[in-house]
Amino acid sequence: MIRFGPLIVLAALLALWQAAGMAMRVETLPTPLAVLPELWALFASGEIWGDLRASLYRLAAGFVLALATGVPLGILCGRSAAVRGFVSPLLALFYPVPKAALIPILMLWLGAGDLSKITIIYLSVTLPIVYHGQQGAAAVEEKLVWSARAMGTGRAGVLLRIILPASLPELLLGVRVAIVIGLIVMISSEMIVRQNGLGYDIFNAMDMAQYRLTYAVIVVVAVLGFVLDATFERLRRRLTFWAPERQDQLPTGA
Amino acid sequence: MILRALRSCYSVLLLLAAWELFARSGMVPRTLLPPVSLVLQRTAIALATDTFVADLATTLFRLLAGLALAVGLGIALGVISAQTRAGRAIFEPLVRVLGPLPKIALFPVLLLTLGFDNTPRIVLVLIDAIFPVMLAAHYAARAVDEKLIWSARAAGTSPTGCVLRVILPAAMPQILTGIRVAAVIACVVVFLSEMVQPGDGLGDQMIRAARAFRSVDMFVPIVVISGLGFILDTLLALVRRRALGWAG
Amino acid sequence: MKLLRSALFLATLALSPLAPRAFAADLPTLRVGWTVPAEEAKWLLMKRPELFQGINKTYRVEWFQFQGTPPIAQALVANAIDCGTQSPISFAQAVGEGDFKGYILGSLAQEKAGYFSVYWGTLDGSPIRSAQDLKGKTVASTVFNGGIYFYLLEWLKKGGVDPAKDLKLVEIPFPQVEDQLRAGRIAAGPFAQPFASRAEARGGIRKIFEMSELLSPLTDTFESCRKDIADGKPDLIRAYMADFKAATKHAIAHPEDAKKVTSEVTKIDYATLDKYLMSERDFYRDPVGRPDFQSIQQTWDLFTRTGYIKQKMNAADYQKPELTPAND
Amino acid sequence: MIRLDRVSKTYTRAGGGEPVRALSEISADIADGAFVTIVGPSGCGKSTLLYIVGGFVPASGGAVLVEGKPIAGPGPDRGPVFQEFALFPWKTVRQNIRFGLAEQNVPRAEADRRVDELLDLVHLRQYAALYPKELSGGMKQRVAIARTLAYRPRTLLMDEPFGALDAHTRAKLQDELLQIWERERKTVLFITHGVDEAVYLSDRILVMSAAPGAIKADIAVDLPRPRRREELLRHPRYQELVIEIGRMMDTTA
Repeated sequence: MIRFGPLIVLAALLALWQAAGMAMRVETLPTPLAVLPELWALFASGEIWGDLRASLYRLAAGFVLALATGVPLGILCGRSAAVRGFVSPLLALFYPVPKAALIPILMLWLGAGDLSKITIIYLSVTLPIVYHGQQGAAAVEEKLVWSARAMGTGRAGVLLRIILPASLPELLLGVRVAIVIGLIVMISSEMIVRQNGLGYDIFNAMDMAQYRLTYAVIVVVAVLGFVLDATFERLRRRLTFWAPERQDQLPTGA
Repeated sequence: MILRALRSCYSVLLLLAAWELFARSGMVPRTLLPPVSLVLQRTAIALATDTFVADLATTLFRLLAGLALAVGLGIALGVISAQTRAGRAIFEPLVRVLGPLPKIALFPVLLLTLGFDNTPRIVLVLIDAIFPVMLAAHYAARAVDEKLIWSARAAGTSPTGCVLRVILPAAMPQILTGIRVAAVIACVVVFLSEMVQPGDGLGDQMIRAARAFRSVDMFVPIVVISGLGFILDTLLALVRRRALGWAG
Repeated sequence: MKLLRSALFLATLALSPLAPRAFAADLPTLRVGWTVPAEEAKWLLMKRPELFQGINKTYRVEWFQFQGTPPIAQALVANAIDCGTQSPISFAQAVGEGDFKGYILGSLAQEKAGYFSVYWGTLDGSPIRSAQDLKGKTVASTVFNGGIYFYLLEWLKKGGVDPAKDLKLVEIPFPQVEDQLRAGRIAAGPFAQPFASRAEARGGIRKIFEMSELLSPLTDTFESCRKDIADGKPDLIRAYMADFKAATKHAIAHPEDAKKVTSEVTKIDYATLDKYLMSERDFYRDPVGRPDFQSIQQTWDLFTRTGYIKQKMNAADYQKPELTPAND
Repeated sequence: MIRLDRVSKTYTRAGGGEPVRALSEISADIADGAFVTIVGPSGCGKSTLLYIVGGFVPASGGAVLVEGKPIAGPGPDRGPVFQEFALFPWKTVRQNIRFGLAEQNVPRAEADRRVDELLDLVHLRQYAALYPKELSGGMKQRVAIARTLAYRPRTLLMDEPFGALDAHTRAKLQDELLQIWERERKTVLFITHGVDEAVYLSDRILVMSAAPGAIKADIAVDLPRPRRREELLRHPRYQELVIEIGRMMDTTA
């Protein structure tokens, strides 16, 4: 039942959409059955792959950068009052800034290509990673650190072998939030500065009044979001199976 | 007191100073990066200008309407779904399917079906901001100590009364945390919606400034919407502390 | 921890093939912005490069799509692209406000007597006939600050309507104007080809005014390049503009190719395009893609007079004859 | 020998204001191989004192000397065992016990032999592959003790190690600890608020008073060893000591 839960919900949502489409009978709300051939054509013609690849490349590049810098920064924040004193106010300042809105400005600096989009994804996803990294590192049981120190572990060793694994459950929750945020920013940035990618596809199809295509790409994005989240969730569980289960954290973000 | 506050956010001051100096150094053209002092000055002027305030009011209306709906519906759906086995069974997969969907991708659908005015933007804010509220309400309601409910039931409280007078207050700390997250999301989303489909509002101001190469004016709406997010977040934090001193 | 490390390793490994393949280093690359409608010449270069002499042989093009000319102007000013579609007014604003330095090198869409002109339409049954009738209504324009936006403002002002106070303007792209009009969400909206033809075929839409009433002949869009690129790499721009001219001529000589490529780019079916594209029901196109500097000057003069352009513009300042397509 | 030389601790409050004195000039000598217990009411600073000896928390005044040398932070000569077990949750029982050996660069084969030895000592051989969250409290504490014994510290610093366990498990672990101690003859500095536990285990009991913590009495436990629970519980001297120290605690609280 739990296993098939998402499938049942999915079927229910599709049925709802079908019913709404049949009731409204307008071109701007095609039914899923009408969208299906369009979806099929997208994959059959191979048209979607280039855009899917372009989008995923930006998301992944932004993410790798964010992990490489955000994880160490977050952990240092959690362990050092001086670093926290420097970084925390900046985090608080940037937290409410609509990052995707910076795209037109970033485009002026970095051009209209991948660089500005990767940068904006990087900026957006780093925030939750740093924040949760800090939370995780700050909450590490002090006695774990003491035990390791008593066994001769040095300061760097403590960060790497004690703090990092001990903050992993919290850190990975941050990454899960970051995935959702990354998707949002990916779509928004591709839509504001259009070259290729799924965001471009959606809004371009809409601007061209290709409504079925619009819905077909939205379906692709929805599936992508679900697959990324579900895949990461499996990885997260495998990496933190040793930690007590937390129920309250499901992804949301802006 | 003020000195301590200033010292506690010295990195922000450092950043602003660096921005100012860099922008004035002549190493970057003014059109790419105007000095921060100019941006703040222009923000102050804008906030005293009728047309800008009208746009601000438009954005604020959409933001608050969407947020209010998200809070109301989110709490109701979250708490009610936590009460029955069927509700819990539906809730989780629903959130797992819809949670990771970047809602902004649905904006075209909203525009197509709801038009170009307030409604699609309010609905976008609603569907984006409802998740943190709903999740917080649902899991907090599930986590309420059963013995609290037993005690209330034993004292003669009806099941509905239990939800209203026991579960809801007990879940309130987490719900308020969820609302804080939702408020910032709402700010971001309403601005994005106005950027993507301009017409009026702060996002529209920004896009128009960008198209007319008024680079200072590009920063002004971003400063204002970020400020709005910051104020909302701070206010909600204050409410949480005031109303829920007991929760720690 | 081992698992985490290997996961990170796999992630980076998986990334490498995702990276878009860089253009071959041996060919110089030009970054070109485009938009819709009426850019068959550029779409032919994009989709049928094999037909032309220079493209993919002596140089390559990296294409960027934009929503209207103002974002292209921004990108040009920001040095994010080298060449792109411009309208007279976006160009003038980029010069005036963005300190843009560029040339006008090729023509895309023009309007003149006997050809199509962008018009604002309303539903047949509506009582709207004049600017006054639009008071209190919601009216659509395409991209604010774009090529046609100021014509609407100008027309409204002439009719005694203050566009800032008397009505509500919303930005809607050309393709959706028809749907929004029929759904009753806007009282009037702009029609350009091919969407005008599609709407006319379905019927029920009536013209309120067209842009040529304000000015004729009139230049909608032209191809513009950054001055530093044109001066610094004249061979690259010369090759591109030679192909541009060839493509313009090809589109006119082989309208079926133009229609096919337009259908590919805009996803509009061929049958619809076949009804008007490259005919007198479409925009006017110069036979060799040469800009009409006189009409551009007229547009600038009009909007300088009305204040939408702050400075005086002189078309002679933006010409580069040796890079501009010459009449055969 | 470990010498506490006028060790004191004051805390400054986060919001400013008067600093709080937690420990005032505590001096004591702890002989090698002795089992010394510190008892005192909760909040008297006995755990803080232990953390200072461990080198985890700096003293505000005075010094802790090991073999005449002042300590500089934690070291493998003083192995802690905490009430909270402090096991690494992402490591198995075996990996936890092995951690200190790896940190000390003990060769692989020797480390494996040592881990097996300790698994036998704390009767956890068949649980070696489990993770901490799969263990009961008593088992966790056995792992923690084994992890500390693994790298052969000369002194065990035990901070209410059995405080989180139920009465039955606590008694069992007390007996096991005594057996281990009698075999290995480590110096043990043991913190508890259980008077009977203190009397049952130690050679010497330091009684602390609260606020600020100071040593109020130093009592030698003149009970025979090896100790057997049933015999000892009936021993009149045992009962005397429990009552006497319990009364002291009441008047200091």
